[in-house]
Amino acid sequence: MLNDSILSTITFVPTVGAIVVALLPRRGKLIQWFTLLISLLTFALTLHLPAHFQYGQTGFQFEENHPWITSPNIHYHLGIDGISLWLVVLVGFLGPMAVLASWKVIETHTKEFYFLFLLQQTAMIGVFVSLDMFLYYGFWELSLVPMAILIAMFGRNRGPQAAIKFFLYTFLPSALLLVGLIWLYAKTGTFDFVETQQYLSQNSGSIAPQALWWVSLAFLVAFAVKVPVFPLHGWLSDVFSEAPTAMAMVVAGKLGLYSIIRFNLGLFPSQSREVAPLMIALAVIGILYGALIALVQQDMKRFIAFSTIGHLSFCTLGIFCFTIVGLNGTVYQLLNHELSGAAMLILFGILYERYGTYDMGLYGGVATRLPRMATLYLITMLSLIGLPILNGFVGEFLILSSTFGVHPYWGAAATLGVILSAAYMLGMIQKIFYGQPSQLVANKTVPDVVAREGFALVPAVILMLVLGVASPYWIRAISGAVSGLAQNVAHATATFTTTVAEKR
Amino acid sequence: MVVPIAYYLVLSAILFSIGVAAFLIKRNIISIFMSIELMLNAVNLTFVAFAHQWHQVSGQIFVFFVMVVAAAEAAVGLAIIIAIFRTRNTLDVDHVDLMKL
Amino acid sequence: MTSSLHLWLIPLVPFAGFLVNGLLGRRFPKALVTTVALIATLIPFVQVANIALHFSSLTLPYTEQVATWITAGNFHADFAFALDQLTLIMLLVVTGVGFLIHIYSVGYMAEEEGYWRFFAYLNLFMFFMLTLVLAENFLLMFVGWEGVGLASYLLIGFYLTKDSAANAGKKAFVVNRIGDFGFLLAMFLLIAHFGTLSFSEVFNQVAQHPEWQGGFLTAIALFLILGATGKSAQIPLYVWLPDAMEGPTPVSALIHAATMVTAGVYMVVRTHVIFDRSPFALSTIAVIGTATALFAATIGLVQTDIKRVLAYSTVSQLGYMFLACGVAAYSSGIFHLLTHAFFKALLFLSAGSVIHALSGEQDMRVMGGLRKKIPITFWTMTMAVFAISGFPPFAGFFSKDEILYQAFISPNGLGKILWFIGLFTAGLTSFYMFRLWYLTFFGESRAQATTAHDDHGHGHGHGVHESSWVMLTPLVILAILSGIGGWVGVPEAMGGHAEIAHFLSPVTGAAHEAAEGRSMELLLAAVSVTVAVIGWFIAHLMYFAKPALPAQLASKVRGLYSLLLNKYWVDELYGAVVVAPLLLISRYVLKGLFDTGVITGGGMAIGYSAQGLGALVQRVQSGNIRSYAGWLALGAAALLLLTYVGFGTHLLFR
Amino acid sequence: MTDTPQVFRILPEVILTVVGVLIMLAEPLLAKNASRKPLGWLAVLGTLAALAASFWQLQLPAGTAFYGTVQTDAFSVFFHVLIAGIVLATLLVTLDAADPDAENLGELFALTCFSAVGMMLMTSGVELLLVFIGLEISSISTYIMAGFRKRSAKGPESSIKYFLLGSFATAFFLYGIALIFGATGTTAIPAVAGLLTTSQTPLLATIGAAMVLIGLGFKVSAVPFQVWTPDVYEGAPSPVVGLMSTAPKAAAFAVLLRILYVALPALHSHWQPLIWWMAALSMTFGNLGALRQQNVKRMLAYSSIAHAGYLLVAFTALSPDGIAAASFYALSYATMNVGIFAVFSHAGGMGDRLTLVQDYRGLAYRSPLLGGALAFFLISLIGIPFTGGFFGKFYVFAAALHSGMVWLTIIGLVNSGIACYYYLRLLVSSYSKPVHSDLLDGIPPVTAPLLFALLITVATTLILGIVPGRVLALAKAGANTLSPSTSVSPDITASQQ
Repeated sequence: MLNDSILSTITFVPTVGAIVVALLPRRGKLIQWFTLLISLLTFALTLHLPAHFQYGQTGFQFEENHPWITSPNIHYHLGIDGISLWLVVLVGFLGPMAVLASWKVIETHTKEFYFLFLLQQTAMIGVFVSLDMFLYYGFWELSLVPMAILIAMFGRNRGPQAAIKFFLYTFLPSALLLVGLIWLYAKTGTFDFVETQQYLSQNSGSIAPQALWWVSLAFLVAFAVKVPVFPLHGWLSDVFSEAPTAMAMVVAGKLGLYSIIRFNLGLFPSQSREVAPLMIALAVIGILYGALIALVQQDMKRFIAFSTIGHLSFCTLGIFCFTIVGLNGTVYQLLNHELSGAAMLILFGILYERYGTYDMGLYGGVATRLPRMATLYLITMLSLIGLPILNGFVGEFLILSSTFGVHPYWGAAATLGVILSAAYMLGMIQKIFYGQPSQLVANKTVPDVVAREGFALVPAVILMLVLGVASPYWIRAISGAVSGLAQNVAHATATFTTTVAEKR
Repeated sequence: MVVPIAYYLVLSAILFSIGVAAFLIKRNIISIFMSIELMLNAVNLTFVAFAHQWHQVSGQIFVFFVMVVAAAEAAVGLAIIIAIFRTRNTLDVDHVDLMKL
Repeated sequence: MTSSLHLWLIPLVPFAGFLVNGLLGRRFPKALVTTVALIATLIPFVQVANIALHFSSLTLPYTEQVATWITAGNFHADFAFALDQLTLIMLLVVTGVGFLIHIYSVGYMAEEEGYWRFFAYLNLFMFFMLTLVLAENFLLMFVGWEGVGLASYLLIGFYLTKDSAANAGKKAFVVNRIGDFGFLLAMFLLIAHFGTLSFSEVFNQVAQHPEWQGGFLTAIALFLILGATGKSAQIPLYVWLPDAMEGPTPVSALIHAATMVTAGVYMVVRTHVIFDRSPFALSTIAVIGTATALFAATIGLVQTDIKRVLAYSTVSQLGYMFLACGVAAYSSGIFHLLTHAFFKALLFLSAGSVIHALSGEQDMRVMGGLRKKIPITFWTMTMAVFAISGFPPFAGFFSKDEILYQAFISPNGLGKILWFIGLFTAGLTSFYMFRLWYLTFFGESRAQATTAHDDHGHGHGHGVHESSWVMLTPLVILAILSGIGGWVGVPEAMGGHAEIAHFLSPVTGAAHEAAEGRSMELLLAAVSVTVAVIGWFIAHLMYFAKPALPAQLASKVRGLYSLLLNKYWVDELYGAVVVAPLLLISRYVLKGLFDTGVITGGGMAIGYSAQGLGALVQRVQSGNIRSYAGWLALGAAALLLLTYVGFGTHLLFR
Repeated sequence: MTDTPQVFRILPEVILTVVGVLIMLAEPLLAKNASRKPLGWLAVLGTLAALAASFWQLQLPAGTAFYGTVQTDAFSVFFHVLIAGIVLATLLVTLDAADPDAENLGELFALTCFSAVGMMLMTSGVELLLVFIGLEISSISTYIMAGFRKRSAKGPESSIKYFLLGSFATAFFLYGIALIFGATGTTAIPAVAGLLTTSQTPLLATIGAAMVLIGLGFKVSAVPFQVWTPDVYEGAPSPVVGLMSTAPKAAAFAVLLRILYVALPALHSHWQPLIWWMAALSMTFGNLGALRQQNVKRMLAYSSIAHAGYLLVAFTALSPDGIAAASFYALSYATMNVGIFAVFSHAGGMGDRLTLVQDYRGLAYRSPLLGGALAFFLISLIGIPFTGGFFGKFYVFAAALHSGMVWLTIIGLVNSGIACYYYLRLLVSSYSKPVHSDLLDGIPPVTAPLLFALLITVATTLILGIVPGRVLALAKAGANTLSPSTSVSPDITASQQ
């Protein structure tokens, strides 16, 4: 019963919450509590999915499919598979974390903030559960708006500029994505992902390969900007440095990477195959580039931005190896990074709340003052640098090992990132926590991690450990979905090369 | 001797072009307005010529309506021109360029 | 014996100790912290001892699969533990020495802030180290491998407010990561070629394919060597270990002498099946080991910080173990690992006792004359010095001699050279150890003027005093072990039974026997003892008989002296060649030029050019009605012209 | 035709004419300082009646009246409703923004009604003469409305520019009609198509088509006839801009659709490329010009040029889908643009209270309602999904792409990407922390008419964005009456080369 409408429920509970928030009076912490309640409710609902997921089944589950608009043929089609399953749960999990992280920082205009925050939740969940590409595109674009407005409203000092930059960077390629979508629709007569996939795999001959190639590229660029893949990352550090924590947590990574996996690999396997060498090179460059710049960053937010580029490039790398292991690793790494990266951003945020600066150079010796915080930083840092038995390792290892199997030299180069990430992360920890307390730290008495922050972070930290040691629980769902994809790509190569050969 | 239709058409085209050129050259708003009238009348000539050619009165009826409309336009136009003159004390069209870019 | 040994308990009990102390230790009284930490170490020790007692009744190798860790596609890794002879020895060393050092720490760290934190970290280290040695596959071993690095990082940086400690911790971790990079690549290669990371499966496959020689196995082996050089502080990655002495002394003893740094040796021995197929890799290890041994020993000659001397000595001794592995004398390597664990732990703990006695002073130049003041420490230290210098019948003699002998008889063409360098290094070892001995314990105290202490946090009084019994007991036990520990490997040439070699032979294979036989072995032993004596004699001459001599000598060969004193400027070299360029490139080329210039600037350039076009478009809006009419007319003309001329062009755009 | 009284075919126009005349007559009777609001409410009521009458016309069988000059069908009803809706919202906004005792306010209400009459006649007229007259009625009314602020320097300037250039362009339009008449001998739109096939002088018709395009291109402010737009918008009062940036354009587009698809489908190979270029240039010019614009009204003027371009894209599709898309787009653009000018009108009044983008800085903080509405309309103008603006663009480009217009689609969507910059600038500005709040202090409290207007526009934009099905069906019905059997059937396969 619930299974039939669970996805809609999950998607729109935040919207309903947002509407209620808009109507609530601005009194006390009422809006915060209500939003927390809604986000916890959403999270609880997302837990229904893994509980009732049919493991081992291929295809989509919890499907809902109703006609929405008859002409063009658009359906309200929702469904998840092993890839989106955990991403939906992840969004649910990060929700309460984000609310708690914003609890004190967002003091004014809470109504606007939480309204847009909840809208953003809907948009993100919508992206993951939509199986109609039109619907998907709707949520995809929708996710830009709350983000941009919140960055503008709550930016540090250059918020408006960062908001515009972010929007332009993501909106421009999305326009091309729309061209691609409509073009596909013109050919296939459907926006349904599954039908389009079938159509493309069965009628590959009837569509000019050249055109299909451009369409796949339009898709890829739109998604790559959102990841962001080097060198399309120009927006990330500005957005990270301006956005409120709750927004920076969710802005990068999952939407773009999920979309690449779902659409580029799902619809355009042979084109993905063609573009793979370039993407692998960019991913490896991204890993090293992000790490090297993070090494010399003084601003915590920009630091984490470049570290994010590095980490997400691992995912890109894993995708374009087209191995089951690598794709598993990618999705897993995605979960890990979103979790640990979010935790790190929150940690930076709560340090900022206390000392009022993101400049690492002004810190020093915090460990003796705030030992609990130091511990949380340490564990999160270790998770991010991929220490075994914490979550980061599993994903990275799977990605790198599968890359190495296919492209030994790129794999080896990417593995260098492991060294660099340790270098910059430890450098950050050292600057902030070790040494004699700096002037800033010594002159200001601040509380250690308080209960509210603990509620936001401790579950995340525990999850880091659990994800690190109990990966099969997650991967069994992921594996079912990605193995089909990997075979799809492998199969596509064969057909594509033969058609090319015939053409010549 | 019947004057060929083309003569009328060419004449009206020339008149129309003169109207256009006058619009571009003249500086006094009243003159510009007159040049518009010239263009409209060039069109009227065309209508009449075609009406004659097709033996259709509708073309001539059209002319009447155009004349009526031109009259209405003239009324409104002169009112606007007066408003312009009140705010600027000039009818030089080149001075009516407060809003630009 | 029951069917299950519950090996998983061995690492997990210390982990539980870590969790308890780590989460709650801040609020615990010290005694409770101590109890938890010691029990968490004692239980594994007892369990290991129990296993050791029943060892003969076990069917080996014994494996225990606890749970699946990762399974994706065709890749699979388990939480699986294995027990064999090699593991047992390592377990005994780790739990035994580990437990002793825990006890010692109770005394040594008694006054420190963050007592609970220290023990939590120590337990964490035990967890990872035991995981490392118990692991049945490469991946789980890597867990321990990285984990001990983490524990080491935390413990080196234990004194949070000390910048040098933080730097050293970071350096240790990062340099180790370079090694881990090798380990990772080795694992990737293993996966690519074997499809598994399980030791038994990999080794079985290798065994089934005698035709596999060199090739990818060499590649795997070389990457493993890179890993090992990181963890075991060999050239070129040894640089972190001397700096790691910033940590509390028990840490140096446990992690940076007895256990963690030997992980590289353990790993090579564990995977010797692969190395056996690659003479090149073996030679590489041997050369690295020998070079490191010599190199570190020469630096050790002139160091003045007591712990740094010991650190370089550790690097040097690890070089010996590598040499043993390089000549495929794995059991000899493990033998030396064992004895080294005893005497080097003892050396560090004794040095700790000295430092403790001097309230934190580590500079040997201001020591001296401590023999009478701290006699027990003096005697235990003496045992250790004799052991490491290779005097019979102390432990070091047998193991080091075994290695040199194996090098000498090695079929490897380099064997003799390696032997000679090893021998020379033995002399150097003897010299610098006795130098330490003399400087610390003999002569007059040079401490009066200068030991107005820099504050190392040892808030004792100023009087020199012997340590408490909680510290001395481990010293005594280790001293006994340093004395007799070598007797488990007395070679047959000297009337022993080489028990350890026989014990390990199911794992490592039988040791080499030379054609020349026992007389040769005895002769070589005599030579090395002689060399050790010469070293002692020179030290005696320079630091006891004629204390002015070292300074004269140093001024005579000033270049060489300063080269050694500055550790061959290797740190500076790495800094100038690797670190500085990397940072410079990152800061100026990547961040400054590329990210700001190309990425941000490119975006801005596009933005500005669009705005420029916009300005151009706006130029049309002159505000002048006549110009507007002109545009209209022009547009109309264009439109009419296009209509008239026709439109071949537009088709291009459809 | 026999059953339906002829006057029913022009019922909405009649109602609005009567109301307008009544207002004109009533105004002199009011005292000099008396509030003009009742006149406004009268106009609102009249518009509501006209709206109802338009809907009611849907019940009538499609047919013509008055000697085949007026035709009511789904197409005309669609545009009638659209125009009535715009006028309704504009009247409400004017009621909110204008000084209630301004002496000539009644005129404004009346002229609004008259212009609506003209525009409605344009959409239902199937005789070029009637179309011309409708065009003139609406134009002359709007010329005057643009100069509503006759005491300021900008008002008359706006008015004269619009008037002179408008008349100039009208002459071209008229000339075009004359030439079509010359080629076919008729000015009845449905008859032209048939007679054109037998015409001896199709060249005349071709040039006539181009001339018509020039005249209507001016009305919809398509490049290269866009020059007047920014200046006129800047000088006109905001509510009037809301009206004249939407309704006359919609009407002109309706006329263009009728003429091109009903009268001149045979010449499509001639006018289609023209429109291609006009569309591409309009989009590009409009968006680029807006990039640097600081004055919000001028910015929206450039934006309206761009939107005209988007709409013209639909024309190139040569399919009923394209017509439906154009109609839909006209509607969605109208709702969001009227909505956004409602916000401007309230914030800036009839005059120049808040003119620059940075003047709006912090609006959302000062008035969350206005800020939220502004943001919503801007988002729709950008073309974010779940708003009318998105579906409008979507249908337009889907239709174009269906007909193989790949490049035009790409140009268009890239343009919509560029466009988001200037919309976003305003959006972000209104959500940035305020600096000079004295400007914002002048904003009066929100009144009921404004709320009502915002409600209409927001709701319509949302409906168009979330459940566009019904509206689209209506637009499609209209499109089918225009080209019942796809009189222009583009050869899709051929054009895909």
